[in-house]
Amino acid sequence: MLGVRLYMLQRLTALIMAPLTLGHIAVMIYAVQGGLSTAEILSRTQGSIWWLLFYGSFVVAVSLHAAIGLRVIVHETLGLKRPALNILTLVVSLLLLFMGARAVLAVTLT
Amino acid sequence: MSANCDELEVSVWRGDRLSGHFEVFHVPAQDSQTILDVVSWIQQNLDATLSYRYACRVGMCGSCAMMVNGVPRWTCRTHVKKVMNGNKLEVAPLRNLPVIKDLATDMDPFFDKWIAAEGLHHPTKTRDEPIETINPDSTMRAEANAGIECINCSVCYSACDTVAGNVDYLGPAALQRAWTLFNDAKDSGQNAILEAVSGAGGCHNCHSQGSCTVFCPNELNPMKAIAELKKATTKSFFKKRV
Amino acid sequence: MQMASDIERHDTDILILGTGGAGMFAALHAQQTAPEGTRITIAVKGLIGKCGCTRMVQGGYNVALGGGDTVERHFMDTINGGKWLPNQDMAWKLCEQAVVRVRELENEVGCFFDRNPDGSLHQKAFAGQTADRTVHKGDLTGIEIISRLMEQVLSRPIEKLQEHRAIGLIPTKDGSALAGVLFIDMRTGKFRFIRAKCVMMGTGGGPTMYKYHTPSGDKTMDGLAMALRAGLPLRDMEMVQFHPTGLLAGAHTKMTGTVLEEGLRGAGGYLLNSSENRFMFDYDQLGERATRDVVSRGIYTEMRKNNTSENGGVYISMSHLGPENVRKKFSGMVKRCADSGFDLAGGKVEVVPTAHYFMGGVVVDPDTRTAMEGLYVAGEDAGGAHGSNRLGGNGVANSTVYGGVAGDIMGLDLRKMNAQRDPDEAVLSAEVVRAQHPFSRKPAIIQALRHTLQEAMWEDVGVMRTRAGMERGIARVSEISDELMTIGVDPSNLAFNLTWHDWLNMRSLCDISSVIAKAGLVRENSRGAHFREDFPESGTMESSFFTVARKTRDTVEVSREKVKFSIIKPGESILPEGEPETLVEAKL
Amino acid sequence: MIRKHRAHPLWFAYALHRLSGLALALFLPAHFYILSKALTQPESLDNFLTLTESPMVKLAEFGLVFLLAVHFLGGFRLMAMEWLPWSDRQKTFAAVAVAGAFLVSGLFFLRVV
Ligand SMILES: Cc1cc2nc3c(=O)[nH]c(=O)nc-3n(C[C@H](O)[C@H](O)[C@H](O)COP(=O)(O)OP(=O)(O)OC[C@H]3O[C@@H](n4cnc5c(N)ncnc54)[C@H](O)[C@@H]3O)c2cc1C
Ligand code: HEM
Ligand code: SF4
Ligand code: F3S
Ligand code: FES
Repeated sequence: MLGVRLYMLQRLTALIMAPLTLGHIAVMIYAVQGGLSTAEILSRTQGSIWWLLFYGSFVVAVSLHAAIGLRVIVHETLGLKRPALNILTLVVSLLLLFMGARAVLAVTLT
Repeated sequence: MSANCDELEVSVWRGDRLSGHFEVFHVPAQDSQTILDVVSWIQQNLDATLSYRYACRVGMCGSCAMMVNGVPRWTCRTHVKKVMNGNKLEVAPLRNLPVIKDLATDMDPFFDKWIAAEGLHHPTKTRDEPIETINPDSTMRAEANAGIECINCSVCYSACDTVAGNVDYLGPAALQRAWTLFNDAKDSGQNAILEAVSGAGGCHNCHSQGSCTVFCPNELNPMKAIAELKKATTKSFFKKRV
Repeated sequence: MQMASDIERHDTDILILGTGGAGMFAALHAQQTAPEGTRITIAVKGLIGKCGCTRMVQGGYNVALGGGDTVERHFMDTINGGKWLPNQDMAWKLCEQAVVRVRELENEVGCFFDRNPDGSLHQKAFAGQTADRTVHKGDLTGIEIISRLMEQVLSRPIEKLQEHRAIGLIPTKDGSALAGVLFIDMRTGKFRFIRAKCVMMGTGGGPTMYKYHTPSGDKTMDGLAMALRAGLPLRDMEMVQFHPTGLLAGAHTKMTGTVLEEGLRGAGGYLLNSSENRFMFDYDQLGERATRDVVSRGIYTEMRKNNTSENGGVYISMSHLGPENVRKKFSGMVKRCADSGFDLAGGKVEVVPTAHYFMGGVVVDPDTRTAMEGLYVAGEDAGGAHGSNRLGGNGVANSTVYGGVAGDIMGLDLRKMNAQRDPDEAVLSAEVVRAQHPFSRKPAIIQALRHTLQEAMWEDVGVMRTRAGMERGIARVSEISDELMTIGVDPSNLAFNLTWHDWLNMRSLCDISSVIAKAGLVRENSRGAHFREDFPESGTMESSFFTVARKTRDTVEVSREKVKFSIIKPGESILPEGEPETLVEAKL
Repeated sequence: MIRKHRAHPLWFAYALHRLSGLALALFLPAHFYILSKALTQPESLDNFLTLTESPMVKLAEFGLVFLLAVHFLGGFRLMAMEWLPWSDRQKTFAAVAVAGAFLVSGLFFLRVV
């Protein structure tokens, strides 16, 4: 249930996420060492267009990547087929996109 | 005949498309004995209705494959001693194919997918023209040769969990054949092949589980062939878009 | 029990039996030559392309492709190899058309045969050939040929009836033509009758009535037994080719009898008897490198002297050539032996002569037509092309060439045939009754009887023959045949019932076994594969005759017919004057 | 179920990649949910973050980092197999990816504790 397009999308989003995840982990390590608080996190991120772009692109990528991944898993283990499978993929990716967007906005907007 | 009088305890799957169960038989152990010998012995001496399939008995035709102790194998060339578990054996029909009866499966889906993957020659010449001169050492030819000795036994097909979960997935053998043809200088089907392996059941569904390569009795490497197809389709994906 | 009236019936235009080289090529060619809309059906005892012996071809495919070799030379080798018994027109067409067929295999079907470094086809010489002629794909040539043909057939709109066993050729009421073929759909156990305007039979003979044999398990002489019952003349039925080195691993394993490749002897392998002596030089100055029939007889003689290995054969030993070397050069064989528990590279492996190929078959003309309108026969089922011996590499050439010829001819003949013919319902019912015979008897173990038959044929109608032996053989076969009729099969579940098919296999084997022995009695000389201890001479080539067996009512009559030297007479050659006898060193 | 035909390294690598992907995909919404609280109820995020001091949570964090790392490295292994010239050492690469994931997550764990 994975044509070349979805395959490419999954791989490309993975490639996009790769540096972003590394960056995120770096920040986390740094943050954890400093002892973490809401205020500290927010003070760093809020109002920064760069962080918005950083986490925003991660959210876009991961919502596609994970939705495709789940699509495959659901198809192979639960036997769900098209068109239900397409709807599922869409719903999952929109849901992740929505939740992710909310989170990103929460931490980057003032 | 030098028989040692030990006995094998053989569980054999009995049933049809819909249902079945294991049945236990006791078979005299012999010095040189293959799984196929054991199965035939049961049919010829204990239960006349046991169904299974074989033809060449030397690993060339690929019609005798079964699940032996949970693993797909060619039975005519699997020595009992190699797989025996104590004195126990379990023999079942190949996984991932519909069962016709007992140990015989319907291999049509496997071959339908072989053709669906464009696993057939696309001629560039006729019988009235001379045979093409082809350098046997060229990289393309080496690539084509790597998978050419496939006996379409379906062992890889039944080892693969992606096949189990995804009814449309063309499977390792068909995709390997497509890759072989893709590298055949005489074949004009490159585009058709790329198209065929890029669809909903194509090479992109493979998760590189590698069971195909582990179990292929001819030591072929379908996993690699599939990875190469992914590479080729990726290339053509970007070429088309720029 | 099913009655003749509940036979499933359907019609087609062209019906093909078997998916070896003959069957597949017939299907492809028929599709190319028949008018648009022609229905083509291919029916086979196993799965398409996965049964029969074409897939098992190791050494390769004979074809004269230049480089000094010519069709004429190939033809002369074929006639000499067949000891002047071949039908010369058939042999000629075989050699001539092989050239086209091999181009077709490469260019249209997509086979890839081994190449020389310069990119041209690699050719080697099998025994009995005077040129490097054999095209091959490693030592697994058959897999390449049949897999590629299978793909072509599977991808075409051809009706496919797999696991359909032909059990009777059903003529029209007046007996002048073939109406159709009766099958058992093996998966369900039901009878199916298919009417067709043209039928090609390519069920591939198969001398599996011998204790040791090489062909695939599905081949049991069904085609020739059907042809015999239908009253068709069969020729050269005494000619059974033995391969000298079949694996010997005991009667309980199907590995026994399978071929250990010819090249082992060619490369310098030793044949040893129980006292580790290289005995072949006692029989021929070429030792292990003598031709198949000579080596087979050498081994057989040694076996009769009881100089035998553990399981009653002799040993082949390669280790003196260096185990590593052997492992590299014969990797396929070494691996196969290892899978069976034997060490070919470093140890000794037991071997025995094994029945390999059947030269005899239905009398056909060079267009594959038979005495019965609507029936065509090609491949190992057809007699005539090889005479008394088949050259290594001529088998697959024969089946692919003549399968294609049959397809072409049927495509043309079809245009002259208006409709399917009606069968003689009495014959149809009789065939159903025949197949159901065991259902009314008490079940017993059939395999034991098969072993008895194989033992009888091996001992009395085998590698070396005498009148007394063959007469004894005929009596033994007849007893076995009678006993078979008392053995039953439980009819409660006929779906994929192999035991029923074992019974039917035995029926065909018994019928043809006795014809082999009877034809053997009629040939009171020794030619090629047929060796008479009581008539060791070959007779003059000018006086060559071939045997023709025919069933009339309940007896089989065998007669002699003079060979027509339609192209070349004994002592002559069609090679131009001054051509060298041989272009290659004599080797295997 | 680990059936016999699955008992080999590359199949385990596949299973690990799938399970880690699945776990990450399930974890992600929760992660997003908590972060989004920053907008509406900053205190609850703080409460949550104090929780991260507890050892159980540390362990869970280690797990999370491991999952991410093993999926990450496994993902690169797959893309390398698919797009770079073929190598016969796929088993080694899979082992290296898993070992690397342990290393990274272990380091993370140790630094944090
Ligand atoms: C081990 C081995 C090695 C060989 N090596 C060589 C070689 O190197 N070179 C060479 O030239 N020749 C070789 N031969 C010989 C060669 O294989 C045969 O001559 C040739 O393949 C015969 O082709 P065919 O189409 O007539 O029959 P086959 O290929 O045997 O096909 C017969 C078909 O008919 C089917 N059939 C049988 N009975 C029935 C029935 N009742 N109803 C329906 N279908 C039926 C079978 O299932 C099969 O599909 C070898 C043979 C063997 C056994
Ligand atoms: C953190 C967020 C991520 C989530 C939630 C996630 C989730 C998933 C899921 C659910 C799958 C499907 C697994 C399967 O098919 O078996 C998957 C597959 C995949 N992931 Fe991720 N992933 C994430 C990050 C990454 C990263 C950073 C990479 C790359 C470096 C990556 C590379 C891949 C690849 C290559 C596949 C395809 C595997 C296959 O086809 O077998 N993923 N991912
Ligand atoms: S690739 Fe190997 S296992 Fe798969 S069908 Fe071919 S020979 Fe059998
Ligand atoms: S086992 Fe299946 S998932 Fe791919 S690598 Fe082989 S086809
Ligand atoms: S019987 Fe042909 S491969 Fe086993």
